[in-house]
Amino acid sequence: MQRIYVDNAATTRVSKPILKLAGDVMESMFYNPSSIYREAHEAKAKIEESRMILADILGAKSEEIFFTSGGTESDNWAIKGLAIQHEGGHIITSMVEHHAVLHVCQELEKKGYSVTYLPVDEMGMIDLQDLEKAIREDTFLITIMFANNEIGTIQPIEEIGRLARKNNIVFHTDAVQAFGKIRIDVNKLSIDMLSLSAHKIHGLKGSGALFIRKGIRIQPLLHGGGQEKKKRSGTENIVGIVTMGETAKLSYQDLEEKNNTIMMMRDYLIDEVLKTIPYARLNGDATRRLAGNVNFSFEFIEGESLLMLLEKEGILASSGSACTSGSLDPSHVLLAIGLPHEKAHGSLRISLDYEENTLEQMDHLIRVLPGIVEKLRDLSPLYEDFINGGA
Amino acid sequence: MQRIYVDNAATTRVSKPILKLAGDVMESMFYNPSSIYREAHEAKAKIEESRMILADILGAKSEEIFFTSGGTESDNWAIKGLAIQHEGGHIITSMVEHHAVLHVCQELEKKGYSVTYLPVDEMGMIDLQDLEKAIREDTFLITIMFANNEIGTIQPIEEIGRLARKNNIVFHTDAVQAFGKIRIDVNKLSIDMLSLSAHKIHGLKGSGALFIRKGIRIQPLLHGGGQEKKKRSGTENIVGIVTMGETAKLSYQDLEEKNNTIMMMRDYLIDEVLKTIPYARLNGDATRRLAGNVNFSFEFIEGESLLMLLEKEGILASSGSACTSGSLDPSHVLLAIGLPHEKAHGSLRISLDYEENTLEQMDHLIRVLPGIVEKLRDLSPLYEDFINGGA
Amino acid sequence: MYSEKVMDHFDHPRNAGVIQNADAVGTVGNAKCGDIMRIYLKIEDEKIKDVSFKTFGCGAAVATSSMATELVKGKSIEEALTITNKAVLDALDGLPPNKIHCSLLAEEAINAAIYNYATLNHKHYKGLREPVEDIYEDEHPHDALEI
Amino acid sequence: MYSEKVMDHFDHPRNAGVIQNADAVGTVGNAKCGDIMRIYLKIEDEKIKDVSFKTFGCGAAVATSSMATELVKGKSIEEALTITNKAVLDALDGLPPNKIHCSLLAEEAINAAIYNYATLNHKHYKGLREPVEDIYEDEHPHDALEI
Ligand SMILES: Cc1ncc(COP(=O)(O)O)c(C=O)c1O
Ligand SMILES: Cc1ncc(COP(=O)(O)O)c(C=O)c1O
Repeated sequence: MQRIYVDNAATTRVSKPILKLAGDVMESMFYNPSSIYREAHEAKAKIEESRMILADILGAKSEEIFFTSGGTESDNWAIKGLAIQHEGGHIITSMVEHHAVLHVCQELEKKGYSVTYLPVDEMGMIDLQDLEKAIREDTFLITIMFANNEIGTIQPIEEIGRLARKNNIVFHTDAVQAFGKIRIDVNKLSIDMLSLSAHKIHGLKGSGALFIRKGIRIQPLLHGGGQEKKKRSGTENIVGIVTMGETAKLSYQDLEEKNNTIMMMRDYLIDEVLKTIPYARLNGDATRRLAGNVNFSFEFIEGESLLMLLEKEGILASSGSACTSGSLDPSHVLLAIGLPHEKAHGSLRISLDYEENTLEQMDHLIRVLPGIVEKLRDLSPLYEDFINGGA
Repeated sequence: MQRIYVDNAATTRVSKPILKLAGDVMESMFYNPSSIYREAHEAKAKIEESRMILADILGAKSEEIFFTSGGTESDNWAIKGLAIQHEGGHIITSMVEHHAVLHVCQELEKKGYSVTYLPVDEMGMIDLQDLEKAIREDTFLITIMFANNEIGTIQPIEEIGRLARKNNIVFHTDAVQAFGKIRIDVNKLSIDMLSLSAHKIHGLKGSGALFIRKGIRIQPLLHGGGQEKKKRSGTENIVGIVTMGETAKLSYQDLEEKNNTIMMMRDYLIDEVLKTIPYARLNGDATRRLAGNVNFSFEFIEGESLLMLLEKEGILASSGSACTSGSLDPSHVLLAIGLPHEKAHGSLRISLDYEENTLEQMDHLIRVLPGIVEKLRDLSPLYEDFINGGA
Repeated sequence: MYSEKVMDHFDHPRNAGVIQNADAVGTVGNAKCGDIMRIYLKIEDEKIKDVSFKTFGCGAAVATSSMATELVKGKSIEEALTITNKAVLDALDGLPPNKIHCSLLAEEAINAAIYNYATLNHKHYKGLREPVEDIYEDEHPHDALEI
Repeated sequence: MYSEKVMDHFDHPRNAGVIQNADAVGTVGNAKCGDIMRIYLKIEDEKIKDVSFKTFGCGAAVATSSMATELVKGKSIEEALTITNKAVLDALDGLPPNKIHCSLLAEEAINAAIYNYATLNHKHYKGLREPVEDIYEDEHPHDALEI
């Protein structure tokens, strides 16, 4: 059976041109960019080219882009690297951040920092008034994600940036899910630091970048040979870096057109599913969401079982169920938007991609999903109780 | 003109089988190993296979191997991750460590830790009695590299391990240059943590690993999604990880034979150069050195000029001269073995590799090197003074 | 990740559903943790004549429910009470470490159903325990984050 | 990394070597920093009739020495003293940032040689400075490690 990959928020297929480029660079550009012969300078130049591409996309200067091993390192570096200069200070973040931000903040709390985790409304949006009220004398960082990885909600980044700037607070945003899918201008949005990752946009895992606005000083996370202007040591991952630049460029080509196509698929899927399956809901905002993100909750059933039955139909997706993560609590994001545990457990994330998915695939999904949900409900004691009118 | 790459200690060419494997994995195994469908489990299984290969090579358990973004991250993690639990304690290292260790130690000094930098003898060896004397009540870590990246000197790891064990001190070794070139048994050598990097053995840049002996607890450097048993977050760099295992396996195949071939080339080069070029010396130990490492000092001349003329003859090498690094002090390793600045500036590192180099290349080097050295000496005011009998 | 046996029992759950006129029913787990199991029993002459289940939970939860019902079917009540989570695990060729709790839940569900039968009929059985309210109350896997 | 001009002057240094019976010689830099430049001057009628250099140092050091000698050759002493490191840099189409100090060294070497001439001949020139012992004494690029 044909496999249908609708888990593009987890990671993406390496695209054909990137596969080719990676092969070429791997073969011909293995040199250490710090060496002094011609081949090494060429490798170095390729890295600088990639840096320039990312800078151009973000409206940044090329010397403001630093390459890392991925989104997680970028988030860790931005937050810890700044925090070290503000011993015991205050950070504002949200309850729906990725763990790469959330767990760093929790670590810092253990070390004596204070952190405000802003709540979100049922759409997953923070409240700007909450944010403004949370600002303290000693607030040195606001770190709020650009777009959520589970429910796709896009935060009011420009307004957050403006508030941060007004209060002289550094603003970091985890744009791992937004980069390549939303046009971003770090100046217009007053972003001071921004994390991105290549593997979410058809690049390679293990490659990311951190934009650090000139004038913002953060401590290195990795000390050593002094690469990346001494801010991020380690022999440069040339293949990862060069392909990241290229894949970013490709992502932003005809972005609006691509997004329209994806949104059309997304909205078709959402409409049909909500029409045909009872006791189903869409999590997140209907419009202020990533073009490719769909997140449903189906009452009375559990996510992992749902995924397993979907896989039998060739559909590869993900869920915010605790069972898929081996922990007991389901997704902190779904809890934060107010879902009760049992609904959070019954969530299904379908993340679409322009290169990967087709309308036919949506039709297949729409065809098989009702039966699967019904099958699991037939097995569910919660549904039995519901039908019998009480727990 | 044919280019002769003799800078294999800086990085290595990605080998044919690794190129092929990387291409295959990139194309077919892009899935996120944390996902729950079959393809993701297969990716996960490949990662575990690679972990097992590394563990087997080191005589370790597979759950003691953690994947990182390279040697630099492994060094940083091992040292900082342990240090955080020993606030203000004492570390013993050597003066000839790679900057990924040295600069981390210097950072920790700024934070109130004390560090003893053991001196080395003119061969680059630490003195075990020095080490024993340096041990204090509050010494929590001994971090001494396995083999030096500049002069190839191999430290008495087994004895260091024994001393550390006897004194209940954690022993970390930076084995980035030794791994794949020397057989290593972490139990026989009493090693508690060991850093390695893939790109030094024909793998990819941006991939490394840290062995952490069971029972040794270190804090994560990167917090987030909880990958690598929650010790090292970040979506796994599957291509880097899988190729690292394979390239490690290939490196250790017929190791002794390969080392004999390399040593034969190495010793031929050393003998001929010292025979034909006056005022030249071999830095490091004649025998207790990496099979592929050659490090000369040529008096009265400077390393970068030397490299530039060598490149004109197609030879790509490196130097410990400050001019190649853009700083003023030449290599801390060459200074540590007692070279005066001017000799340190005139150093040349030639690092050989079994797959990369041939005896004919050595002949070419032996043919062109004397003329190049002579040309630079003719230009050198230091040589002029020497010939005229005084400065 | 799951054994073939687990997949088989997930794909084709044995004894799924409701027994009309059941002699006993027991429900364990809670929605917070993502697993709820309900066991129905039909009992004759102190023997489990019929058994069925309903489960809200992951693949392992469904498979362990299914296997547990298979293991107790036809057994005497006292025999059924000796079936441990280990027996369910073994019969399924094991579970991934983070799914072991599902097999515990199955053991608890059988116990709870028999407890219900015992209560309704004023009987006492060796090995019968009062069902726990929340079998996870002492587990906090999220705290295991730091090494 | 180096411009074509730099590479040309490195590959084919102009005025390399010693002038026998030179009227003046100046040496600057030190081995610690890895750059030493020595300039020989032949002077007639307050004009630099001939000039040569010897340099221990990197490619940029050799090229700047070579270019500096070209720039002062035939010039009057006073003119030669007005030649700045900027002029040398420009003539070479620039240098990488971490090599700028080489051009400073060339300027210093010319100055030192002229200073030697002035001392030997009890002369004074506008713009002539006493040579510095170690032109790097205030620089500590290694401290620049932290961001
Ligand atoms: C919002 C967000 N932040 C951070 C990350 C971590 O990025 P990486 O996997 O490159 O470490 C991810 C994805 O895993 C993400 O979705
Ligand atoms: C001894 C030693 N340690 C650490 C490193 C750093 O490794 P990586 O380049 O993978 O960060 C290197 C090489 O660069 C090395 O030679």
